[in-house]
Amino acid sequence: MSAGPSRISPGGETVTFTFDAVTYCARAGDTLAAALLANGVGLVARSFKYHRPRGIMAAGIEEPNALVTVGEGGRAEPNTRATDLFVYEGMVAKSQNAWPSLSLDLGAALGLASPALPAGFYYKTFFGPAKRWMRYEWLIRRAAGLGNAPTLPDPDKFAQRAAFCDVLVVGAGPAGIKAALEAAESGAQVMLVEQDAVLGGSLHRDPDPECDAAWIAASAARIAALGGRILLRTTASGYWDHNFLTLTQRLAEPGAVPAHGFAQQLWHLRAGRVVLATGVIERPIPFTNNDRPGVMLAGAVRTYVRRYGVLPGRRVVIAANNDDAYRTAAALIEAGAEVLAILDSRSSSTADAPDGVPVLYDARPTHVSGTAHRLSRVTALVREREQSWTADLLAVSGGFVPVAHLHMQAGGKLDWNEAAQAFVPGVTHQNCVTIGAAADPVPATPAAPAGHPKKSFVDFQNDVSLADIDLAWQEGYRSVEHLKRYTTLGMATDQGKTSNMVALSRLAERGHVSVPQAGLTTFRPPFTPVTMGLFAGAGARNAAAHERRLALYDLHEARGPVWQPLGYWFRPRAYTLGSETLAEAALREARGVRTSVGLTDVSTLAKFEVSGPDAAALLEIVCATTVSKLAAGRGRYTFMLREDGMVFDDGTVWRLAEDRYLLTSSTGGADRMASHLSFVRNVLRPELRVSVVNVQEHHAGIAFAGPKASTLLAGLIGEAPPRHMSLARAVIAGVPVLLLAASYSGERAFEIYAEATQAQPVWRALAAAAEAEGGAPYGMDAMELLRIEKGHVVVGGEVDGRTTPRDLGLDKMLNKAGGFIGANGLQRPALSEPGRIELVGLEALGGEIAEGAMLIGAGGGAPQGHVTAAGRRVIEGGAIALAHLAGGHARRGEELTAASPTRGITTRVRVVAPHFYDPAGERYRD
Amino acid sequence: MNRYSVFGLMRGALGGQKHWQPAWRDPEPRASYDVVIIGGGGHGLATAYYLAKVHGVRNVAVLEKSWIGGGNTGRNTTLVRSNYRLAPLHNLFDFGLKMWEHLSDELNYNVMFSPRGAMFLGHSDADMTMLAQRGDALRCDGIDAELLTRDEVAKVEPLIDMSRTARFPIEGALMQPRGGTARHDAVAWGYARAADVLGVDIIQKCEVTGFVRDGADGSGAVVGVETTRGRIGAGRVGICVAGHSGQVAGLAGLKLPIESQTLQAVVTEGVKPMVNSSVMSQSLHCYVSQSDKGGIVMGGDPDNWPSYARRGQPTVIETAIAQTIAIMPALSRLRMLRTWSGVTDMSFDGAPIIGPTPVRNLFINGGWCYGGFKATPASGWTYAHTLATGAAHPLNAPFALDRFVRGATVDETGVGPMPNHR
Amino acid sequence: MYLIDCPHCGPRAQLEFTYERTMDSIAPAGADPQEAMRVLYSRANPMGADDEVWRHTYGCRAWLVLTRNRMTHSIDAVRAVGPETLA
Amino acid sequence: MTELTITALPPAPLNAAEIWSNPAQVSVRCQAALGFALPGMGQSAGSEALKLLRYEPTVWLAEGDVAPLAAVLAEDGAITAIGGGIVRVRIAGAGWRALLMQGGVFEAEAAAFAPGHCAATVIDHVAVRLFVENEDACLAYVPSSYAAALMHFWHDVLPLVGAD
Repeated sequence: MSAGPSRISPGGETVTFTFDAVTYCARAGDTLAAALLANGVGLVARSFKYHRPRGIMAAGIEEPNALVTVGEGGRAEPNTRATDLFVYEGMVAKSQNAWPSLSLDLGAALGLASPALPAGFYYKTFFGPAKRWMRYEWLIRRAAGLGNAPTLPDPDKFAQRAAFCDVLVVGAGPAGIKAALEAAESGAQVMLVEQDAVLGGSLHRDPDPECDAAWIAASAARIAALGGRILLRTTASGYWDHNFLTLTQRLAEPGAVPAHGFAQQLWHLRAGRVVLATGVIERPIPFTNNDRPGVMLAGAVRTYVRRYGVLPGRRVVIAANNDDAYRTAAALIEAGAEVLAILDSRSSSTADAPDGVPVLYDARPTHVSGTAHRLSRVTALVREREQSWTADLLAVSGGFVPVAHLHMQAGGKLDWNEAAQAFVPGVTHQNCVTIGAAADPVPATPAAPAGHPKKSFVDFQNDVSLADIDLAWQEGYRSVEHLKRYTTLGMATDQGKTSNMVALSRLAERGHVSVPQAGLTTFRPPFTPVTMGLFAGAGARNAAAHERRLALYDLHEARGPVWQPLGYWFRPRAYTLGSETLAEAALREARGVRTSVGLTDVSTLAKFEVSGPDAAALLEIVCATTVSKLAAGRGRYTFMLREDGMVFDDGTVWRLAEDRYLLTSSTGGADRMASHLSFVRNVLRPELRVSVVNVQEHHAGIAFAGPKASTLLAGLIGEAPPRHMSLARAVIAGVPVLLLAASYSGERAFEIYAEATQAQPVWRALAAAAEAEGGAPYGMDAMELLRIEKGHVVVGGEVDGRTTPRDLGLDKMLNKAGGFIGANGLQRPALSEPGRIELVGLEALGGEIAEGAMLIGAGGGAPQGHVTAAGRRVIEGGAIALAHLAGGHARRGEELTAASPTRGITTRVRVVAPHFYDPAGERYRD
Repeated sequence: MNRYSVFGLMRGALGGQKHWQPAWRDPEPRASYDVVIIGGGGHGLATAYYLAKVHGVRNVAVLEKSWIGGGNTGRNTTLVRSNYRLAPLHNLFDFGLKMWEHLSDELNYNVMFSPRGAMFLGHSDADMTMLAQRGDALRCDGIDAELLTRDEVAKVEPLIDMSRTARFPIEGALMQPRGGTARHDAVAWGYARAADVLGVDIIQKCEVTGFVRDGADGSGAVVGVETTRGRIGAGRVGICVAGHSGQVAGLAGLKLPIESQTLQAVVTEGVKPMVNSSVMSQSLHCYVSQSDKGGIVMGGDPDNWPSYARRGQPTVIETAIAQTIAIMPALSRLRMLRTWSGVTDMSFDGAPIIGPTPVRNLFINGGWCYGGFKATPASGWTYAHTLATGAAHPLNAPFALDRFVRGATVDETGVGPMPNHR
Repeated sequence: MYLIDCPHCGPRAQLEFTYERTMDSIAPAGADPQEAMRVLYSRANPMGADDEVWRHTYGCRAWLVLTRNRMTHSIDAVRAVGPETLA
Repeated sequence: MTELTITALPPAPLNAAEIWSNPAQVSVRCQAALGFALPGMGQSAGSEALKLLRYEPTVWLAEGDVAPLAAVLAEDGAITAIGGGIVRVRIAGAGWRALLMQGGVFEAEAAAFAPGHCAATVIDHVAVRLFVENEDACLAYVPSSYAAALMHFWHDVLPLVGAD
């Protein structure tokens, strides 16, 4: 492999990479774009809509054309800008959106149809039924998109990290470095971030003897010595509220294998002050075929020559409306190229052209021609007369657009700078300032485009031409937002970085108004596209939701249960034995509880200790039942209402001591209940003398239930256990425990609470005692069977947030004195109108009842309710269920159909009371 | 007006497409209208269209303070479906879904309704039971819903992580085959063009700054609006301004059960097809689909505190993206191209508010939360009925403003009056 | 991501806080049921500043009242609510 | 990578001491009975037998023997045991501050977050309470159910500490 043919001083190529399976050499520090230019590769990509041949236009992140897919497998990154990708050994890059190959792309035939495919053509055709549109859409979807979709999971990780600084400087060009240095010297903690791989910015294009490489290095060292932090390959991509910024840092180049397994890091930065030294982006010029390989931005040409030692063309024409482009002529001459002419659209200029370079004023390019790979001819109107040159490069400069994206993301306004024909950062309410070229762009003079509008491209990637903008105007899409949406201008991966101002100028021209009157679009995060995995961080693997683990996890896991998610918790669903199915295991476990004894982990229940002289007063605001009359050592069922009167949680309340209560409520509502209690205590009733402490995780809880539970527990604690709804303290296996004689299953039962760190011996002792009597641990499915048969409601099932205490048959328990939250809401008239959804029981008249099935009346029609929980009589068998039914309380004995069309199950059912087992509660007595 | 057709485009190919006329006029406001609709989003424009088309009320103005379709119509994630659990909701939305199926022809404007299927993933047996319940409710009311097995889910979306060890493993899904996506801007533009043809005045850059009331103390019926382009008389006035409902109703002294919050959305760079349907998750709160241009469109929970600023909070999207990648890991290396926000009108039961206000001749259509786009045709149709007749349409009757103090809320998620808990 | 100046903890990131409701949604104690429901379901929802109840849920767990502008997102005042505390 | 160890410590007696009235007088009583006043927000105080950490305006986390504290609180507050639900994780080594910036939002790198100081925050979606033991070690009080997941996260991001 030889040195690149376009390299100014050959040699030094040490890195090899492939592009479309051809191996090339590059110099360390080359971008892919520089390396391809050095190797004489002109055609790099195809455009989105018409598949037009495209090369490299820019040298920075604004590049609209040269997009490639880099990397392989799960690391492949489609749509990567060749100008923002530093070549590494073994890099694999591929072109996109071309078939069968980049050179011979059959998609380019679409270009022939382009006269019939103007902006928004799809709104005007493809009518007929939706299914017909889907057939057209199938084709459109395959033609659209750029890179191939990835199919593999990402092998790399992404980190997210917080950071704080006094001063953030964005952009390490000369202005940014000076600002960072000054801030650091003044004692501020500084961060300087630069999206490039090196510091210096424009200095690599336009050297300054006072800011040479040594100065850059010394400045960086000084900033670091003063405690500052300098991050390269780091883009300030989002500027949010209160000076919070998201910085995206590449720890490895796209597609490369990262050293520590982390491909990128997202910085969540809070800055005291933000200094934006973000520079400018050069404006292209519209003319016929201005999108061809060989038409480049003048500043980019200078960058390739001076920074990368690559000469993108040897016979060059320069077209500009400003002085800056003259410097490109100088750089090209230095590098040995021939500059055929400078076409200056202005009528005069004071800029100095290098000796021998002709400057033609009032000159505008009209069209270029060449092959898909390179340019051969440039034609211009010079003082309204056509003139042509044989040239292989046209360097263009239509002026400069300040990079005001972050300023605008921050909520800042833009001001119009007439001299530069550009919007510059204006006022902002965040502590943010813009400096350098972005604040003070080079003057440039507007010039009317001279080419054919249809082939004069504005948004290169999306193939939006001047003609498309004109059509949108003609059809009334005149607001800039309508224009963008109608033509797709500015919607491509470059988000209009090179096209927005050109389009706005055209809009202003058509409307005979000034550019600021024509409008302005809003810049939103991110500044440049951000890898999704980075925004997900560690959450990409756990959906940003850690699993919560039970204190008794190891003991359950040893039994190999089927685990069941419940919120973020995982609880044993059933402890299947041998070849048992889940349903068989659940029924066996439930029968064990009905006939002998079982134990289950109830640790996840919400638990609060409420203590102090006003503890009962607080609880009587939160709970809709009476609490203060509860004797010490006793407990009772309770439920809580929202302000609108709907039941939102239930549980038990226990008087542990004279002024200390334990309140339990549902697992799923634990966080909500914690917040609710705190709100009531601190916001509504700050004067109460009460302490509320969340002890959900402090106690592990084990329910021990069944006809043998009381006897077995007596054996373990050496005394008679507390009677139903009483509590006692005891010791099991040497561990102090709190015994609450409560039953969810309908059997004589206890909830046994031990400090979670000491709960394992308690479980072991209870399990051993149970198993000696033929009992066993039971899981959530058995618990569900037991509670359905008993008719206990559950939050998320019967308690669905739309039911009142009366709907659930709980109204007799309401605190008659009122004063609880929800008492006002319950007074609303519609809550006592007939026909409300009410809780009932159902018995199947044969077959199974599908949980969730709709209840249909004898006469058919719309559903009148649904099955909230389906189970079976644990001992006798036979399908039963709890259900919501319109006017249900008055419909006992009625026969209905429980229909589940999605599962093909239809069952005849009879409405009964929602208590199938021991309705008198006799089994609670010893 | 030119009729849109493939022949028109062919003809234009020869003449540089110079024959197309403006899609809608740019009229000066008249002194008064029979009906003034405040808000030129999809809902307002659809209302105007159906007022003219169905009720023959053509002396109608749509007043838009900015440019039409620039609010939530142009900012949503374009999902269209009707698969709500509660009957008043699914009846209304399915009425709309049936209209979507013919909307392009109706408007002679391709709104690109693409019924590629709307799929709710279930991550546990409990999820699947809830989904079955929803599906059963739909099917019993004649609306399509199918339970999909794991294998069927994998067939529709091969890139979903089907491993049992996934943090939120896939147990199946509820699919509404008739659901899908549409082109949001086209809905506003299509209704605008069709309404314009029927004589409706669409007046952009016209902000309503107050109401003109009759009665000695100015507290009587609304008889017109004050605007930045002068006073405009009106027989009836319909508010239809989504996130700005509270502000506009406030001009008439009303306080609504609505809080405005920010909802963010995200789109990636375009790639070739990889997501075939609209995928939503029952346990997580993310949704994802792919646009015809190839961008993957995603969203999650709202920034659930009040804001009108259309400036989002980054960690909210970080969570939504994390959830989406956990479901579809191949999305990791795609790049987020753009984020944007809308101001959502979060009502206090999650359902819309359509109907009269306590002020005579003033009506409201709002509170669509983050789900209004798919209702556009149904919202317009029923609101037009209400504005034309002064009475509720059977489909919007359950959504009257007084339902909150009466206790007749339509609370799909059952979380009650705090929108940030939803 | 706001920076909220918690009276107890100092300036902290919004991620540690949760929004609960507006002050204008809380009926005075002793309001009659109809008035309480009217307050619950009526929000001024202004396009400017409003008083909002937030909680430093993942910090000191205290409740705060923020005066916050819904257009600019500037937080003009933060007030602690709750029982008397030790300085 | 810097040397950093992440260790779950054995369970400790942890209690929440909540004061609902007269906090200044309680502090005076505390000084008299235990030899130290109640610490202010984000501070700690204590003795060999009992350490008080203040994460909340009205609640002090008490680590150690709280028997004498009950008398100090008297009618102005109450003590509730919470130690079963908390895992103490010690992060030791020079890089602990950088590690705690990963997945976090709190400025653990601030010099003001000095030995003896404490702060409650959220790290990788988990509510944690931090206590600076000394310049080289920080203690994190983590909800037990999340402890395994959070320790896994810390080990995962360890290679990034010191990599900036």
